[in-house]
Amino acid sequence: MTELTAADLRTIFQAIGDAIEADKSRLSELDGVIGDADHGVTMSIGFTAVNEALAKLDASADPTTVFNTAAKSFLNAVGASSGPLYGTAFMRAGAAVKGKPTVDRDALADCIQAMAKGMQDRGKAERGEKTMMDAWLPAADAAQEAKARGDDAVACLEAAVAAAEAGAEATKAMLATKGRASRLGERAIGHMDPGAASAVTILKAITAAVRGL
Amino acid sequence: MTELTAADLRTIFQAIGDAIEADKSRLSELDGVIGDADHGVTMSIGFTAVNEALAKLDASADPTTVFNTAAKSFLNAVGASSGPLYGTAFMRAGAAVKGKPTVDRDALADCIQAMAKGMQDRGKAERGEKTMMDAWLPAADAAQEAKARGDDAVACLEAAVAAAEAGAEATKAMLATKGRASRLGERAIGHMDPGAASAVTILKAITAAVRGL
Amino acid sequence: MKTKKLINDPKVIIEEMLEGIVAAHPKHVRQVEGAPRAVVALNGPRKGKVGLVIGGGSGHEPTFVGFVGKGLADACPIGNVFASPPPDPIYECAKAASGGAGVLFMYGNYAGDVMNFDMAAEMAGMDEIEVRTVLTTDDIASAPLDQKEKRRGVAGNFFIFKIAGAACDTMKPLDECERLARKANAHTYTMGVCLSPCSLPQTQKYSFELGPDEMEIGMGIHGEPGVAKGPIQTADAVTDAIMDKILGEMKPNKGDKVAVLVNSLGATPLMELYLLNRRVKQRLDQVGVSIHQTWVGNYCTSLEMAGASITLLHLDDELTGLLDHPCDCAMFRAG
Amino acid sequence: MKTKKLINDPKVIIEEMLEGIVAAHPKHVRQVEGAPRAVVALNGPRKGKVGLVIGGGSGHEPTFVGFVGKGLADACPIGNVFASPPPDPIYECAKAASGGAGVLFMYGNYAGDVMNFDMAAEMAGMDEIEVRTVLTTDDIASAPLDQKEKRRGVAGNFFIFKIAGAACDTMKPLDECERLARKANAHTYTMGVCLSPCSLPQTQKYSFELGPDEMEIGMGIHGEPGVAKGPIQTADAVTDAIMDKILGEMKPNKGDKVAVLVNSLGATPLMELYLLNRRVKQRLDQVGVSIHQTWVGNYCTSLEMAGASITLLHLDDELTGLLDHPCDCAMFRAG
Ligand SMILES: Nc1ncnc2c1ncn2[C@@H]1O[C@H](COP(=O)(O)OP(=O)(O)O)[C@@H](O)[C@H]1O
Ligand SMILES: Nc1ncnc2c1ncn2[C@@H]1O[C@H](COP(=O)(O)OP(=O)(O)O)[C@@H](O)[C@H]1O
Ligand SMILES: [Mg+2]
Ligand SMILES: [Mg+2]
Ligand SMILES: [Mg+2]
Ligand SMILES: [Mg+2]
Repeated sequence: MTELTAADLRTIFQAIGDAIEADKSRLSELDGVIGDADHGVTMSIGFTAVNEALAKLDASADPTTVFNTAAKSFLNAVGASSGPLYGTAFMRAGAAVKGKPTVDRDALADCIQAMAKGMQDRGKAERGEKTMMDAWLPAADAAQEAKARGDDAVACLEAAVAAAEAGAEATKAMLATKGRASRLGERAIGHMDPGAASAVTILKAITAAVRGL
Repeated sequence: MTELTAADLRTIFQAIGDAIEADKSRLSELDGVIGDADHGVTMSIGFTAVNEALAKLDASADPTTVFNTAAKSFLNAVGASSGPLYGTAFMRAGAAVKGKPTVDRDALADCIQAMAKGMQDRGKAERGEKTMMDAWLPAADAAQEAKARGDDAVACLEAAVAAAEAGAEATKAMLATKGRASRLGERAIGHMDPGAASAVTILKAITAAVRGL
Repeated sequence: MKTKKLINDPKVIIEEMLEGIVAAHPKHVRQVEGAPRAVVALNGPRKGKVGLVIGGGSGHEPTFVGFVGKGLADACPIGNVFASPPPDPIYECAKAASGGAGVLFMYGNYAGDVMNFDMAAEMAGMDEIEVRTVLTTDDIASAPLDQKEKRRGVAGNFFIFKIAGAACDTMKPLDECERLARKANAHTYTMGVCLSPCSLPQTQKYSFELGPDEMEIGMGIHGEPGVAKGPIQTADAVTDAIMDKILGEMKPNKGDKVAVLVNSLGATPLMELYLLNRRVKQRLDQVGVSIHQTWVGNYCTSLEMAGASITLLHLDDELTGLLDHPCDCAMFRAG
Repeated sequence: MKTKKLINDPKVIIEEMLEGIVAAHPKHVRQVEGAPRAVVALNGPRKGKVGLVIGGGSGHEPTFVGFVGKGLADACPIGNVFASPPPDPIYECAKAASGGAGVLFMYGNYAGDVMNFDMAAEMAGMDEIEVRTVLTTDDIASAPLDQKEKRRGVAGNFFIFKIAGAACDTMKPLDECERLARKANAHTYTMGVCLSPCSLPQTQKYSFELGPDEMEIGMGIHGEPGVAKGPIQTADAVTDAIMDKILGEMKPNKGDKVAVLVNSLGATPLMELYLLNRRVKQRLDQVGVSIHQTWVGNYCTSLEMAGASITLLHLDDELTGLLDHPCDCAMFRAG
């Protein structure tokens, strides 16, 4: 892959949707332990809506339009916590590639960073609060570092995945201070945050899709 | 035993109560299959009330008073189908021994017949309708026949038990036309009627108690 | 494995429940002095009014006791769980409800209830209280049409009692109240399905068994088996099966009006009931029948049973007027 | 093993439920044209009145949508099961509820709801609709007293929305409506227990596990774990545990008045709720607190979860007047 076209982005969203679909039981079960058991359901509803909306989109749509369409359809299909977080994330990704006909390696890493930043602006969670930020923030940093090292797109994404996985794993040991699990105190310890888990699923799906392009 | 005193009748009611208590899960389970699963509960409530009321009764009370007290306390504690049926049965037993200070062999067989007749007057069920009548009516007849043969009290009761057991067993093959099970049609077939089952339990308890006096 | 319940000693569960009911609804109901199992409406019984006594076993709340109040029932004897009340509290209710114009006994058609209420009616008769009895038989799954008088009374009680209560509250004479109660019963059609069983407080065991994918069609409200067991179906298919049966008997004409009750047997949540109601409306639209009013919720339950029933009341002007008559009960208000 | 539900395609369950709701309550609610997830009171919004928008995830019925109607909420955006509605229907509700005097957003304090309602408030702001937000935080089990602002909103919503709705309906200005809503929230205390879990229509699997003899104390209304798991206790012991905690925080004086809500989380029947209410009354009698009014039933549910919650609203004259103000909603009436 050299540059991702808008069509490639659609392929990636499709890959994310498929991955979430395959993973949704596990995600809901993780949410059942410390939350309300719907995270897999919610993510599945969201990406189904995204891919339906993208399917209706004009073939000439640019990357920003793809991201904005994803943002709106995810948000409106989902609500919940994930809706505003991913809605904002995709909106910011769209802004990050504004005016560009394609997404190159640098822009890809920047997209990931913009997404993480958007989520954080929306949800106000810091690292260590046992949320999806514990996957997305390290992932964004790792992608930036890989980019700075001169890694190619796939390597950037692989670095992001590895960081997200470590971050998600680390949520097990955390007390929650944001989201539903924040009232659990000690009882949340030992369980992975479902939002961090789905972040890993998404990043892995992106990586595999980009690798395959 | 030659003649049953009022005190003996109380002992017998206690024995019935104990036997029902031991059997109540099975009776409720039988009722669960073709009715509303409460027959054991109801019989247990009834005989508990009876024995509580008898415990409060004056020591000089005669057999009729014992039966009437049992009738009222059973009826008022229970309601349901069993309440009016056993309430009427005990009332008729009381009438059958009216004025007598003790219950002899003949009177005992007559009591059982009066009970069965009272139940039938109250519930209007014929033999073959899959109710407790399918145990009580043959039992009453058997006791009368044994009495006519000159059997002693225990032998009369044993004949009643054997007839009730056969009658209860026979309810398995019957369609129900009275009571809750009457809407079941073919689905009632194969299952023993709980009221017939408890009739056997009661008659067995009476027999054992009289044997031990 | 014991079923889970928030209870104390099951021996006194009815007494404790009544204490909780009176504590919650002191402006609506009271217990008769010396007869705590007889519950009376504070603003119901009055001189010259036919008294309405409804009742039956406990475990169906808000049926029966919840429908005691001005404009509906005057008094309600309370039975044990799934057991008819005995004659004494019924008799106490008859006395409390009597305004000298006679008393109507209304209850579901079950052998136990018939025996106990009949005994109480005899007792009341000795006090010169004229008692008429109207049995409810709305469960169309419980016997074929040609044996209508053998059917059980289930959730349709709600409509039938409501109409009778309005007839009594508007000071109609006993004959007329009886006629209207019978008419309401004849115009009411219910059928239900059960998804999972209830358990009695005394046993804390499931009263019957249903396979993991099974439902029971035509279930009674005491856990009595229904018409048949079958695999669980969709909300639409279940509603269609029920509506086919109801409409087949009711035979409404285009332009007719009905009232609808979509009732939870206990554990089935409103979300599912509204799915059923959606399909009820579609089916009624298809045959050109209009809906006068709809009630959705827990009206006649079987403890924690999962499942639902659908009731249609086939209205005419007379019944509509009575249905719209206001009432203000312990657990229900209308108008 | 799949849990049993009367549903059709879970993908459209919310749309179908809304169709059923509007079919049942056409005199109370309608869906906004082009925005079916925005439900509006037919007789609610009007010129010069502060609009009240309440909302949240589905699955808690009658909360939230059932409380839409004259005298209570003007509009309600509908979320997926246990998921905040997205900003669009909230924004549609703000517009529909707006009478030019500002709009109050009220909902339970959950991260997702806060994000979505805040986004909608921004959108409404661009239309010059002044929006104020009052979060409900009545679940005293969900965070310690010194972190009151972190607590969840649960069944006490019912009282808090009722008070706010009355404030709006009596044409008070936005500042005053907001003040009263906050006051109602500050005076409302809820705690619940769960006996068995619910399941989502999409998963048909139990959302969490509870042992055969276990209950969860302080359960959230979405199946979020509570304070602790423990062995099932009697109705009295459970009520005492809850009342100890509530009274400990509320610190009522002798002669104070409260309103009581004993709420089923879904599958727990009225019989059990009234047992709890009996003990609530005994406890209040002991401390000389009188009960102004009691509600018992399914007011804020978690699908088919078994369990119950107890809510006390600590009344003063101002709150009492508003609580008594009549309302006429899709699934609830008072006054
Ligand atoms: N303020 C927040 N910032 C970032 N992530 C959050 C925040 N609040 C919750 N989350 C994430 O949302 C996830 C739950 O999402 P989901 O189950 O879809 O929504 P809901 O909590 O509304 O049911 C949590 O596991 C957590 O990772
Ligand atoms: N009309 C009747 N005559 C005689 N026995 C009857 C009649 N109706 C019902 N029964 C008996 O009552 C039994 C059920 O009693 P029980 O469970 O205590 O009452 P309920 O049916 O009110 O729950 C049935 O098994 C049957 O034997
Ligand atoms: Mg969740
Ligand atoms: Mg029975
Ligand atoms: Mg019974
Ligand atoms: Mg959720």
